[in-house]
Amino acid sequence: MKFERNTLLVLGLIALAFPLLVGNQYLLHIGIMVLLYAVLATSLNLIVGYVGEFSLGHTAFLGLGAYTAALLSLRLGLPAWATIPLAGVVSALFGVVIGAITLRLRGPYFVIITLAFAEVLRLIANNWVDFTNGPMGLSGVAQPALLADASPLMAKRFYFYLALGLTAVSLYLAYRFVYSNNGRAAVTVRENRFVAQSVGIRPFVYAMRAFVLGAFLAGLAGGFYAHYITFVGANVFGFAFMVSMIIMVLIGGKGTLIGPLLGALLVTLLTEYLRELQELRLSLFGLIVMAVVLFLPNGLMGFLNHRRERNPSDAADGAARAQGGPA
Amino acid sequence: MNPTQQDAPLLTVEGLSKTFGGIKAVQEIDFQVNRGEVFGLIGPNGAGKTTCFNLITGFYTPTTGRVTFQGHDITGQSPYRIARRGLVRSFQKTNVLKPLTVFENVLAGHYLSARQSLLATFFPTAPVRAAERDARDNAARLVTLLDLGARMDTPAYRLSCGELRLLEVAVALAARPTLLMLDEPAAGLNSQEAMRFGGILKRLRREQVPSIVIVEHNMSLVMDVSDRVMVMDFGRKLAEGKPAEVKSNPQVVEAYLGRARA
Amino acid sequence: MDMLLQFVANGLVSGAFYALSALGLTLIFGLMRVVNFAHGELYMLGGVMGWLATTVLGLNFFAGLALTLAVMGACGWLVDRFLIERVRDQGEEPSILLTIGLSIFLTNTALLLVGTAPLTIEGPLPNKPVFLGPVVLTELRVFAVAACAVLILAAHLVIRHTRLGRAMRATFQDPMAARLAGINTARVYASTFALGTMLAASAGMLLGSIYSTHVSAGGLVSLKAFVVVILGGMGSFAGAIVGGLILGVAEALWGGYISTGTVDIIGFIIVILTLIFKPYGLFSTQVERA
Amino acid sequence: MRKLILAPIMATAVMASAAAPAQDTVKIGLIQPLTGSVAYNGTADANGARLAVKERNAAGGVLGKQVELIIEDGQCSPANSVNAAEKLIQRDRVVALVGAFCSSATSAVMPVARKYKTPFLTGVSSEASLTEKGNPYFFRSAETDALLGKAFSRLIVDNLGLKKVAYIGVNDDWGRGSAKAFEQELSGHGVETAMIEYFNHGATDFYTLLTKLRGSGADGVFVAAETQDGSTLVKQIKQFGIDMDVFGVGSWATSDFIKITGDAAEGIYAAVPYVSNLPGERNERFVKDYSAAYDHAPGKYAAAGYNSLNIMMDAIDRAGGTDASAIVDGLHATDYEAPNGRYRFTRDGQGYGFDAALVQIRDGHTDVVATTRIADPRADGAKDGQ
Repeated sequence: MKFERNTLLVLGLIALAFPLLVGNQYLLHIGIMVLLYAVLATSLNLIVGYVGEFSLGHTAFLGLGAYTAALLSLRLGLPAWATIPLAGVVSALFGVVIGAITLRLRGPYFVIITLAFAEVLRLIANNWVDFTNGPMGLSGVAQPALLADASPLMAKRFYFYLALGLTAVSLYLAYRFVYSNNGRAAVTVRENRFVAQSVGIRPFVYAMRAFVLGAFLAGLAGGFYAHYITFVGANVFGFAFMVSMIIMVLIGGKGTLIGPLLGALLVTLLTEYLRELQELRLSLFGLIVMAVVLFLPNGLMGFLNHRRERNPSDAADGAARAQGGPA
Repeated sequence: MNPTQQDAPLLTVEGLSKTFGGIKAVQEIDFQVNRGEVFGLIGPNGAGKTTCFNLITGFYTPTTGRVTFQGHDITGQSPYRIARRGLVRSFQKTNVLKPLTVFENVLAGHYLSARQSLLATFFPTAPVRAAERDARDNAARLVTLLDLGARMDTPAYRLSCGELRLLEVAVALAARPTLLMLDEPAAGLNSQEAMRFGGILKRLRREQVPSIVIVEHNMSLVMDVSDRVMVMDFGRKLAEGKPAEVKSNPQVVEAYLGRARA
Repeated sequence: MDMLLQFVANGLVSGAFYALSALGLTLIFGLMRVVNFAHGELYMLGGVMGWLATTVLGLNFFAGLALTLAVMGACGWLVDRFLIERVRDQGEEPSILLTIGLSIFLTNTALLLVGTAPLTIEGPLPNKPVFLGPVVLTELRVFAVAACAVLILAAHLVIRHTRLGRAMRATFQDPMAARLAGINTARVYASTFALGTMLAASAGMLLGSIYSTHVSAGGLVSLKAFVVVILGGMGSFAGAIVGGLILGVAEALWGGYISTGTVDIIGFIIVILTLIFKPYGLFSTQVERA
Repeated sequence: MRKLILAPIMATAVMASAAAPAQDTVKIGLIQPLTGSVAYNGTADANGARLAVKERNAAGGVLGKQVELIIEDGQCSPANSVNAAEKLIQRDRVVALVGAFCSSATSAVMPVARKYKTPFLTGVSSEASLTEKGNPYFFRSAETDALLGKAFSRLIVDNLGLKKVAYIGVNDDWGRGSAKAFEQELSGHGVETAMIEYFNHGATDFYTLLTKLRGSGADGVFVAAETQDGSTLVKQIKQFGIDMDVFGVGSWATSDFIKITGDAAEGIYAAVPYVSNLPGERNERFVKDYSAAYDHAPGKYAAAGYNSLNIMMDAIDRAGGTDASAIVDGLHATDYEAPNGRYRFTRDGQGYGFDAALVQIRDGHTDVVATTRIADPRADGAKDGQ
C-alpha cells in the first residue's frame, strides 16, 4: 500500500516535470496517449482486477463518454470543463443499468454479454444518423477556448496536464476505493463469495460499485478523447480499443494500481516504436502478447512483487502494516 | 437491553428440514442455543451437520422449519443479512482469501464495522478515518489473539493447515459476531494442534464471543469445550444434553461405535 | 408472403452457415471453456489454406479440403499443447489474452504472406440458381447446407460413439476423475482443440468457396460464432444448430422488415435477452449455483 | 522498478533527438490503412504513391533533392491516424502529409495538420464536408460523392435508360454519401427511387437484401461497395436470377474484381475516376510502369495514390522550398496532367477538372463507355443558381 502510494507519487512527479523537460511534441503526444490509456486501463482494472470478472464491453463507457462530450460540445456548445465530467456521469448512469444486468452473470457469460452491450451501442452509434451523424461521425469537437491563440506546443502541454489531471483524479478515486472497506469488500467477493457473505458483504453491491466507478472513469477518458482527437466515430465502441485496454491491464498486472499504468506506458510505446518494423509490427505484437501470458502470468507487477517478496529490504513496508499503521 | 430478550435463547431452530431431490438431508431438527453457551453439534459423516449449518446461515433455503435469531425470524434470508444480525460462521473446507496476507484477511472481515458510502470513500471524514483505524488495530489484535502474530504478513496460501483454521476463525471474529458458528474448525489438525485449538477457543469465549456453536468430529475437543451437545445421525436429532450425558447415551454409542465395528 | 418465404429460406441457409462456422467454437469454447478469440482466424486460415491448395497447388476441392484439414488439425494440436495447455484451469483471462494475441499474430502474418486481396476458392459445384417455388437457392448452397449437416453429424458421432468421444465427455465432466481413470487428459484436450480447429477450417474453406475470403475475415466470424454458441447453450451441437438457425432467421427477418444496415444488432440483442432470462443458454438445463 | 519505468522514456527521448533533422531529402508522409479490413485498398494507394516517388527520384527528385516517402499505417482509425500524423510531422519532420483514406480518419488528421501548419492532401476521402471546414492546409485530389453523382447522372440516364433505381451502399460514410448523392442526382433527372438500403462491411450473405431488391420493382440497381463486398454482392445478384442493370461506384474496374467475381461481373457498369484502359499516352505510360512494378494493372486507388503524390511533389517544386505556406500556394497553383485528366483546385482545396469514366465489364475486360469531367463545383453552383 505504501509502496504503491509512494511509487504513484514518484510517477506523478516525473509526469509533472515531463512536459517542461521535453519540447518534442510527438513525445508529448505519446505522453498524452499514455495518460489517456492509463485512465482507461485503471478503470478497466477496477472491474477485471477488483470485481474479478472479465469485461470485454468496457469500450461501451469510453464510447458513451466520447459521444456525450462531442454532442454536448457540438450541439449545446458546452465547454470542455463541463462536457468531460458530464461524460463521466452519463457513462456512470449507463454503468448502473448495464452493471445491474450483466453482473448477475459470471465467467464466460459475463465476457460475452458485456461484449454484446458494447456492440449494440456501436451499431446504434453507427446507424442513428440523426443523433450521432452515423458513420460520418462527429468532427470538429471544440478544443478549450483558452487554446485559441496558443502555440501547438502550449496546446500540447495543456492537454498533457489535462490528461495528467484526469489520471490523477482516476488514481485518487481508485486508490481510495481499493484501500477502503469498499475495495476490501470487492476483493473479498472476488476471492471467495462464501467468505464475503459470511462476514456480511452483499456481493452484488461491491461488484456494482466497482463497475460504476470503472464506467465513470472510462467516461472521463472518453470525454477527453473527444476533445483531444476532435473526431468521434463509432469505432470508439470497437473491439480494437478493448484489445489495447485488456492487454495493458494484464501485461501490467491486474489488481494492482501501478500495473495498468505500466501496461499503458509499455503498450503505447511498444505500438509506436514497433512502427519502425512496418508490416512485421503487428505479428510481432501478437507474439509479445502471447509471450507475456505464458511467461509473466501475473503481469509485470506480479513479477516485480514476487521479486520484492524475496528481497528482505522491502519488508519494512509490511512491518509498518502489522502495527496497524494508518492509511 | 430488556431482560426478557436477555433471557430468551439466542438461536432457536424449530422443525428444520431440507430435501435435495427427494433425499432428506435434514429432518425436523429442533434445538436452542442460549446466550453465553458453547453448543456442540456432533455426528458421524453425512449426518447432516453441515447442511444444518448452511440452513441456519442462509446458504441453503430450508424446505420447512423456522430459524429465529435474537427474536428475529431469519429463515431463508440471504447469508449476508444473517451475518449482519451477528450470526457469523466459518466453513468446513478452508475458505480464506488465498493471495491476501493474514492481516489483510482479518481486516477484510471487519467489513461491517467499517461500512461507508462511496462519497465517504473518496472524501473520508474524521469518523470514517477513525473507523478504519479501529478496524486495523482490531485486526492486528485478533491476529495476535489467535497466535498468528508471527505470520501477520504472510500470504494465506503459505499457511499450514492448522494456521489456516485459526485464520478462518479470526476472519469470522472480525465480523464481531454475537453467535459464532464454527464448522469443523479442527479438521485436519493432529491431536496436539487440536488441544491447542481447544485452548484458544476457551480464551475466545472469555475475551471475544461468549456464544459459540461448533460442529466437530474430534470428540474430545467438543466434549472439552461444549456446555451442551447435540448428536445427529441420518439427518435426525439423536440426542441432546450435557457432554457427560450424551457420552453415555446408548443410541449415541450405537451410532458411533456400532458403525465403526461394522 | 413470397417475400416471407424467401426471407425464411435465406435465414435458414445463412443460419446453417452460422452453425457451421460456430461448430469449432462449440467444442473449444462450449466444452473446453477456452474463450477462443482466435476462432475467426482459424476459420480464415481454413479459407486461405483452401485457396493455397486449390489455386496454387491446383488440387481439386476435396483433395484441397483434406489437405487443409490435415494441416489445420496439426496446427490446432500444436496450439493446444504449446499454448493453451499452459494456461489451462486458470480462468478465462489468460486464455482470452492468449487467443487475442494469437489472433493478432495469425491475421497479420497471413497478411504478410498472402497479401490483402480477396481470395476465391473454386467450389465443387456451380453457383447456378435453383428455384423451389418462389424461393431461390443455388446448388452450391444446397451442397454447403448438406456438408454442414454431414460435418455436424460426424462430429456428433465422434463424440457419442468413439473412444475419443467418451474420453472427451469424461474429461470435460471431471478432469480429475478422468485422469484417475487412466485417461490421458492432455491428449484429450489437444485432440478436442484439433477437432475444433478442423471444423473451423473446413467451415472457412467451404464458405470461402461460396463467398470469397480474405485475411481479415476473422473478427466478424468470431463474434457471430460466440453469439451462436451462447444461444445454443455451451457445448451442445444440437444447440449450435438451433442457435445458428435462430440467428440466421432473426437476421433475415430484421433485414427484411426493418433495415439491412442494422442487421448485426439483432444477434447481440438476442444474446442479451437470452442471458438475462435464460442465463445458461436457451436449451441448457443447468441451474445456477448458490 | 523506477529504473524500469524510466528506461523507455529515456529511450524515447534518445530516439526522438536522433531523428532531429539533417534534411538532405524532402520527406513526405503518407498515412494509409495497411492492416485491418480496408488494407487491400490502402495497400493499392501506397503502391501508387511509391511508384510516383520512384519515378520522380529517377528524374532528379524535387528541389534538387531526393524525395523520401514515409508510409505509416493508420488503420482507418481516427486515433491511430492521428498518432501516425503526429509521428510523421514531429518525429520524421515531413514537409507535407498525404492520406488517411477513410473520411473519418482524414477528418481527425485535419486539425493536426492545421495545428502544425502542414499541407495535407487526400487522394481518396470523399465526404463532401471535408473541404467545407475552411482548413487552409487541406486539399483533396478526389471527387466528392456529390461531384461524382453530378458528373455521372446524365450519362447513366442516357446510356442505361433507367426509370426506377434501387440504391444499395456499404454502411459507412462513403457508401451512405454515394448512395445519397446518386439518388439525389438521378431523382433530379426524373428517375424514381425504388429503395435505399445499406449493408455492413464484411457482410457475406446478401440474399435478404436481394429479396427486397427483387420485390422493389426497380429496373436498375446502384451499388456503392468496395472490391470484396461488391464482388460478393454482384455474384449473388446473378445467382439470385435478378436481371437488372447493375452500376455502381468503388474499385470495380480492376482485374482483381473481375477475377474474383468471374462471369457474374459481365455487363455491370462502374462509375470510376480511373480505369487502367483510359485512352491517352499519359495513362499508357502509367499503366506500363505500374504493371512492371507490381505485376497487375493499377486501379482507382493505385491511381489516387500516384496522383496525390505527384500533385504534392509538384507543389513542393513550385514552392521552391519546404515552407508550408509556399507549398499551400503551390497546391493552389496545381495544374497537373494525370493519367486521368488535369487536376486543379478550388479555393477550398477541392480538386476538379480530372476525368471520370463510365466503364462496363465485357468479356472479362473493362470497356470505357463514356468519360466525363469532374466540373469545377463553383462554376456548376453558379449555373444552378441561374
